[in-house]
Order: sequence, then C-alpha cells, then structure tokens
Amino acid sequence: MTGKLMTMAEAIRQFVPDGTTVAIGTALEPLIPFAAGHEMIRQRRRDLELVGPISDALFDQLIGAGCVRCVTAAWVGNVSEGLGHCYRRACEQGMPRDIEVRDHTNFSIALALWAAAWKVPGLPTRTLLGSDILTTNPGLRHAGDLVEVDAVHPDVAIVHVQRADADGRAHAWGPLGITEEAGLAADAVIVGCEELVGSEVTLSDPNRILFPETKVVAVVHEPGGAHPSPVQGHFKRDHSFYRDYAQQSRSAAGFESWLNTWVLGVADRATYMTRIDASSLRITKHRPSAPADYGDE
Amino acid sequence: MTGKLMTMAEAIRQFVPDGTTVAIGTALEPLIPFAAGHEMIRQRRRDLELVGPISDALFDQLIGAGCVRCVTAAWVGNVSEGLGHCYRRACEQGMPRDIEVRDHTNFSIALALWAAAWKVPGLPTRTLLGSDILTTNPGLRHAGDLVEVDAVHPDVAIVHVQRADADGRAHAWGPLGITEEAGLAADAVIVGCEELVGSEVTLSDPNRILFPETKVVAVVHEPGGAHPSPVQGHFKRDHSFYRDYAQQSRSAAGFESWLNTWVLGVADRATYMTRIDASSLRITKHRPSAPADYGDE
Amino acid sequence: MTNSYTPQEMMVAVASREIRDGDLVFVGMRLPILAYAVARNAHAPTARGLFEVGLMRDQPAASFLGTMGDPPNVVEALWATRMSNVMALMAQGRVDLGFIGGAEVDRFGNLNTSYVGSPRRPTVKLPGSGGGADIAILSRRWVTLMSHERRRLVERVSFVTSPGHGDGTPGWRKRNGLLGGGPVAVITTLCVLRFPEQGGEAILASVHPGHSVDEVRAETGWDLKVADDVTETSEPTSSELAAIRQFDPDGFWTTASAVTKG
Amino acid sequence: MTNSYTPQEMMVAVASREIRDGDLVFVGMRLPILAYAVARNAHAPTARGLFEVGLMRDQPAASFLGTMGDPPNVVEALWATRMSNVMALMAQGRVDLGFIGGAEVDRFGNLNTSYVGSPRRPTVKLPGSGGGADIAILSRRWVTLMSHERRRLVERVSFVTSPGHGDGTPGWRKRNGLLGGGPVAVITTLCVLRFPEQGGEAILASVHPGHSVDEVRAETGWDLKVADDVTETSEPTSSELAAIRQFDPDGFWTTASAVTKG
Repeated sequence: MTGKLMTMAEAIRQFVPDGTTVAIGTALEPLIPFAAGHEMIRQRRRDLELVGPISDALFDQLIGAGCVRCVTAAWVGNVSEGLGHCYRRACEQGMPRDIEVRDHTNFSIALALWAAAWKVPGLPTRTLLGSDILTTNPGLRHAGDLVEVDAVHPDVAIVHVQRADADGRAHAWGPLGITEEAGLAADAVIVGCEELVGSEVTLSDPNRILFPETKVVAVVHEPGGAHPSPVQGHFKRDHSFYRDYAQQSRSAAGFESWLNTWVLGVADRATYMTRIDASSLRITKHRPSAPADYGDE
Repeated sequence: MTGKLMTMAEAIRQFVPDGTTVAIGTALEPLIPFAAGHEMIRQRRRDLELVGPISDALFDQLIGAGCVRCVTAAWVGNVSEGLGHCYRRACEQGMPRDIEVRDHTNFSIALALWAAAWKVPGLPTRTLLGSDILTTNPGLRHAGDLVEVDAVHPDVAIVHVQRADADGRAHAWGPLGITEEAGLAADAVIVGCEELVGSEVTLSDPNRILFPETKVVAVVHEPGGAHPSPVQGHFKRDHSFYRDYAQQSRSAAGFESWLNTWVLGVADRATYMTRIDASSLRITKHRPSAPADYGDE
Repeated sequence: MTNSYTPQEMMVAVASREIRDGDLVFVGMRLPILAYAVARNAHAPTARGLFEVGLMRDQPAASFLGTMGDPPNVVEALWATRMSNVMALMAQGRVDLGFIGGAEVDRFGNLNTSYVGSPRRPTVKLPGSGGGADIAILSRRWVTLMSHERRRLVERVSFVTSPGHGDGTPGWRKRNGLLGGGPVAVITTLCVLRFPEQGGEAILASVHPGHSVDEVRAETGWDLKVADDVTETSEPTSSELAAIRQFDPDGFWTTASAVTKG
Repeated sequence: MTNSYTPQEMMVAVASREIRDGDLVFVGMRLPILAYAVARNAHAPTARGLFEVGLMRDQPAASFLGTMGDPPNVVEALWATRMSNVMALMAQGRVDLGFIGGAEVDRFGNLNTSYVGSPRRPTVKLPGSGGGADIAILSRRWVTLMSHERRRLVERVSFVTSPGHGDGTPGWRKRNGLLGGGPVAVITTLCVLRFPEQGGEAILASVHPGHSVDEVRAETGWDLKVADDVTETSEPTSSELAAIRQFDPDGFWTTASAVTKG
C-alpha cells in the first residue's frame, strides 16, 4: 500500500472533517499528538467529539479553540498543574461554546474501546459501582451487580509514536495507556512519528507494531509532534511549558494570546519547533533494548 | 524477589497439584511447554483441567497418560497430522478414563480468559451464534442477540518463552495467541525459558515483558522445553516428530510405548534433548530486531 | 501446461482463485496456507493474510510451513499480536474471505468438526472448532475444503460446529444474528459446490477434470442440485502448480500420502 | 532532625508510612509518586508501584517526575503495558493500597473530583475521575491527600466521583458490590483522619505539629469526631525529608508554590 505519507495538514483535512469522533492522547501523559491537535485548531475544525483517558492540556486547548462538541474522557486538565481552565469556562459558562461531557473512569474508557474493537454493544465491569458518574453518562448503566459500559467507537484515532514506516507500521514503547484498543476500535488511524524508517526496521520486530497497517490511513513524519509531552528516547516532558500554559489560560484573553502565539501564528510543527528550546528537552543518552532474535532457519 | 528459580520437577510439584486448572499451549502452535507437560505425566498428576486454544499434541499426550479430568479448549489434535488419537479414545471409549469436554472457539476461549482477568462473570460476543457448541458447553449461553462467555479462571498458566530472568520477567516474541490473557487470568504463572538472562536484558525492554512479575511463581531454565514445537530464534518445528507421534498413538499400545520412550523413560528435559537431533532443528541464522531507545535524559 | 497434478493441488489452485486482489484473508490450517501463497504471487498481489495464531502478512513465508506458527511465517510479518486482536478485525467485518477445513459438511454448508454421533459418547471425536466457528460466523464470506466422500457430504450434519446457511431458509443467518455472509463454496477433491447469495443449499458448479456429475452425485449424501451451467473446473495452470510446489516442495500437503492425515 | 518542612512534605511523609513492605501500590498523580519513593527507600524495600499509565516498578525513578509517564519512570520498569492490564490486577484484588487526590471529601470518605454545583452547569468543573473511581472501588484500601480547607471537607459531597463509605452505614460497600475495602485515611495539610474498619465516618486520629484539634474542627465542614487517643502526627524524619528532597529537588510538588496548582 502506498500514498499514506502526507503532511499533518493533509491528514487532518482528509480524515478529520467537522463532527469526527477522535481518540487522541491515548498513552495518557506521554506521546500526546499536540501537532495534530494544533492543526485541527488551525483548520478551524468544529463539533469534534474527543475520546481519551486523561488528557494533559490538549483537550483543554481544543475546547478553548471552539473545536469540540463533546468530550468522552476520564479526566481533562493539566497533569502537573491542575485544572483545565478552558474546560472550566466551557462547562461553567458555555464559553466559547457549550460542550457535552460524557464522564468515564480510566478503566471504563478502555473497556468502551474494547467493546467497539470486538463489535459488541458493551462490556461489563465492577468499577463505577457507587459512583455518581453513572448518573451523568447514559453510556454507563447499572446491570445487576455490574456496570455495563457502552461501546465507544472513534472514527479516527490519532497517535504519535517513536517510529513508523511509510506503510503505517508503527512502533511505540513506554507505557501505552489505551493506545492499542483505540487503534483497534477506530475506523482509521493517523500515525505521527519522530522517525520515518524503512520497513526493514519495523518488520524486524512485528511484535512491536501497534496496529494492523490496514487501519492506518495516514503517516506523518512530524518530529517533535508530541511537545510538550514526553517521548521515550527522544524528548523529556517540558514541565515549564505546561506551567506557562496553565497560567496564561486562566483567562479567556490569556488563552487567546497563547493560542495566537503557539498555534494560529505558527504555520506547522516544523516552525513551532524553531520556537522552543528543543535542545534542552532532547534526550541524548541512549538506552537501546536488547534485540529479540526473529531467526527462522 | 528471589527463590523463583527451580527445576521443572520442583515447579510442577509445588504449583500443579492434582485437580489444578492449567492453561498451557497458549501461543497455539509455537512455544508449547511440552517439558512441563511431560513432567506432569512423570509425576502422575491426576484430575487436571486443561485450558487452551488449539492444542498441538500436548493435550492429547496428557489425556492419554490419564492426567486429565476436563478439557476446556477450542481444538485438540495434531495440527500437521490431524486427529488426536488419545483424545478420541478418551471421548469415544473412556480410555484411559472419561473426560469432560468444554468446547470453545478460539475467540471465545480468549474472551473467557479476559473475563477472568477483569474479574467479571463473563463477556459478550457475536461469535458462536448458530453453533451447536452452545448446546454442549454450559459456560456459553445465548443472551439476546449475543452469546455470554463465562469466565475461565486458571489456577496456573504455564508458558515457554525465549528468555526470562530469575525474577520472572519473561520476554516472548512471535505470535502470542492467548498467552497474555492466560497469564493475567491465572492466579500464578510458571515460566520456562530457552535462555536465563540477567535483569539488564529483560528490563532493557519492559514493553516486551509478558506478565507482571508478581504473578510469576516459578522460573525454569529449560532449553528445548518446547520441542517439538517451534521457538522463534531457537528451534524449528519438528514436523516428523509430530508425524511419528500421530502414527504411534493410533493404538493405545503404541501410545504407551511412545510414552515410555519419550516421557516415562526420560529423567528430565536435558536428557530428552540428548535423544533428539537438536542440531538439525536449531535455528542458526540470526535476525535481531532493531533496538528501541528507552533513553530518558 | 502439465497434465499431472494431485487432487490436493487441484483444490489449492481452485481455492486460490477465490482470493481477490486486496482481500484480507483469514488463512486457516493446511491447504489454505498454500492457497494464499499461490494467489498472492499471481492474481492477488495485494491480498493480505491474517492468521489466528496472531499474525498478518502481505506475502507468503519464504520457506515451507507445517503450521501457521512456524518461524518462517513470522519473518517479515506486518503484525505479531494476540489472537483476540485478529478476531477483533474479523468481528468488525474486515475479513473478506475465510477458509475452514471440514470433516463433514451438509447441504446448507454447515460444518461439523466436533462430534460424529452423540456428544456424550461420540463414534468419532473430532478436534473441534479451533477458529472455524469464528470464521464461519464473522468473516464476510468463506470457503471450505474437504475430501469428497459420501460420509463427509451429508444431508444434515448431526452437530453444527461452524454454521453455514443453517436450515437453508433464506435469510437464516441474518435472522439469527450472524454478522458475516456465510459460505460461498465447498471445494472438494471432485468438484466445486456454490451457494446462492442469499443462502440456501449447495449447487454443483463445476466438476474437476476426470470426474463426472454422476460420480459427484453418487458420492454426495443428498440429492445434489446441479447448476444449469455446470462446467468443468479449470485445471491448475503451470504457474499455479509451480507456486504450489515452491511452497510445498516435498508434497507434505499435496501428495497422496497427505490424504491419510487425520 | 530538622524542624523545617512544608505541609506538603508532611503529607508525603505521612502517606509514605501507609505503605507496608511488600505492598503493591497503585500510585496516583503528584504527591503519591513521592510517597512511594520515600517508602520504598525506607521501611518498604519490596513495595512495588503500579501506575495507571501502564507501568510497574520496584524502585523509584532515578530522576524527578512531573508525571508518572515521564521517561525516567520507564527506565528499569518491570512492565510497560496497557492501562487495562494494570486495572485488571486491581480488579483481581491484587492492589494493596491506592492513593487518590481529592478536591472535596466528605464525612464518609466519598470524593468529588467532578462537579461543584450542578453537573449541567457547574460552579467549578473539576477534571474528573481519571483512575480515581477505579482505585476507590477496586483497591484493597486507599488513602486520599488534600489541602485542609472547610470548603473541601464537607458534610456530604454533592457528587460522588470516587465512593468511600457511601452513606456511612456499616457494610455499605459490600451491599453495593464494591470489591475493595474503601478509604482508610484522609491525609491533609493539618491532620490525619481515619475510618473504622467496617466503614462509617472519619475520625480525627492525629494532628500535625503546630496545629490543634480546635483548628482542625473549625476547618472541617462537619462535626468532626475526635479519637480518644488522638495524638500529634510524627514529624517527617530527616531521612524522610532527605528522600523527599532527593526526588523533588526543586520543590515542584512540596513547596508553597505547589499549593497554588489547580
């Protein structure tokens, strides 16, 4: 299969129209596809439904930019700093618009994606019993001694990984959160990668390939595309960037200013990378994994 | 944690008493823990419940040796040769004893283990609709438009892997079948390995670690422990050994003779390995995977 | 063009023609592994193979496979994963074609691979479903391969391991909630049977060279319908045979001795 | 012994003492990461940490962590996996102790991290459960850490994100099918509250040095019960403080400025 390699702008234009249900930020704190989120903002995408476990600032930015109709997630905020101020303004004041919130727990959102992956209406669980989350999300219901978690079916999952080839075989490592189930549940997957490699690299280790390539519709070579989130082997987390975002986004005006500086006033991720101090974040000490021997004869 | 390293004889003695529910052969055709199975036979284990997807000859041997009370599996036979003759004798003639058969499909046995792993009574699926398997296994039931698959909870899962350390961090590669879910669903895991390595190898790649080490109760350094099944990077499949087994096990007397030659008359796997032509099966051409960089600073 | 080929080679050649370019094929044990290899290197260059052991490939393995889990099948694999992930793709309707081996098939394409006789005390205990029932229920369309014997092609199987078109009434699968389309063909050592698109009973579509409609009907356990346009099955081409022999150099699967397996 | 420490350092030290040797600890965001590090390097050398991002460790990360998913937390990890696998261990009752941060806690240990005011139009939209409700329901016992303010310690939370002892009646959790044992302690900037083993309401167990029972009661939104044997909380030891400062060298989590986070 060919023709999957494209820019982030092309990938978002082709595969994330208004109203799309998008799973993003599925590895929790690491590997968050900020570059993809920023491109959605630049393209003024509207009425998205965002699906994720915890979202470390990215959902807050998309909500603040008015891209979002509905959030299906366990936690939306800023992990090292606390509340999501745009999320607050949207929920508390309908600003810039009202959003629907479908609360989950981390476990239940994983199960909701497994349900979609296995094509069943839902899966049972023992979490959520006794929680008022059952009263606000109609997709979670008491069923006898258990809770039934309705399937959540993303149109597209967007991931950022350490390396991928042009056919969409993606290698990621470190904690993976709900990345695998999101890719299996989604109709299509957009892969952003730090390194674009040949298939001799990806196919040398098929156990590390995250998804079937048949799900992958776009491959974007986007170094730094997860900043300010960490990428094992490539980038440390930029804690101060999260702090500055938290401080500036406390007011709507501050958020607008932040958005102009870091998203709307930036052509693409390559330009963005020239504006951060990437060298101080770059991981330079290598820790290669022991090879697995796939020999067959 | 220490003290997990032991011989197969010790591991079976300590962790597989009569009546144990044992998940084994979970990677389907490769990595079948034959050495563990043979040790169960030598120790005259009785009333086992075997759990697996397809079983390539190992279940047949355990059944023929009279170790088994119940089989919970999707397929029991000899993949390259056909029927399981001991399985036939047990089911058709109660020889050497009657066994209970709880039929599954490959998908449903995986789901039954996920149910146990997630501590729910069962999981729904769209497979099995229209199959008479629903009429013979009470753990599979119509429920509306779906089938409910009851949890299957092994006492112990036994796996053979390419490498592990003494604390039970196991690396396996190649297709994994239902190995991961079996380990998570089981109360305890016994790991046999081709190579016993230091933790600097296993912890260099935590994504390749199959199970939480807290589940692993025994680590057995057992080179060749999967023969005649294949082990990526170590051994090819010994097709003729499967053929010979199929031919000899056609009669009960032939099976007894096979058992004496290959199991009862053999002290342990090290001795067994001296009796096969291991060199013709050994994989000698290496295909190392590309390393993943786990660098953090 | 050679005229010499075994019944198994004929079956593999016919099976390979069921694979369309671009198909995601759920490849079962034994002959289907060869059928995928033949198709991929001929008319279906972008067909992918999915193996329940937990593999996806876009090309045949470089050496002989005794099972789908043999080491050569992992080299250059596109994905090595858990079986349940492979099943997820099939449940989602992403598997275009599946292959299932059968011990017994009936008029409506239902397969028995579990019990001949009573399940409590069977005359023959067969190995079971494996992934067969999953393929039968969830793949978009599927094909079965078997030796053509009167005891194997029966009016109704006594035990439905892998449901075909059920009782043969139109829409049986949909009414019973089965997601996939069901069997489209039975490829035997003598002929090819096909099913109408909406289900129903098997119809004799083509007879392999050297065999006759009468012979096929005599070896079939029900009053077999014959298509108006019944034809002779096209022989394996020399390139098909070359491919088969490349992937099964010793005739492990495709010589007379292979018939005795089981 | 130093007498100078911040309220956050006090909380971390107290929290670390809740970890027993051999425990599998479900480590939450922020202060619990430090508590695990302190305990592991002191009285609980074989305690393991489980992180919902998908990690298990048997030692603290070598460098500072802003989040559990930071690269140093992956180096020397015992397992890097999916979140649902980590949750599976907790559902199986294999997690001995969990930590949950709370915005609001009530008399019976129920936590609200979702909505202050109406869910339809909240006064304050809090981030949500994350894994909090999962820990609250499934871990064997759990502890929450929070800033002691009258608006945060309330008679009944308006929204139960993470259930504690419910309505406080004995056996509430068991009756409602909750697998784990529920909260055992609330560790605040002023004191430690504990719950009876069978559930029920929080009881003031110890007051941090420099604070009084009266102050604690005044800052608590219900008529707080005081244990007969209420004591002064033991100060952080010098080795506890040394460990805290090793893992939070710049006071990211444990200085006054950290209090303003959120």
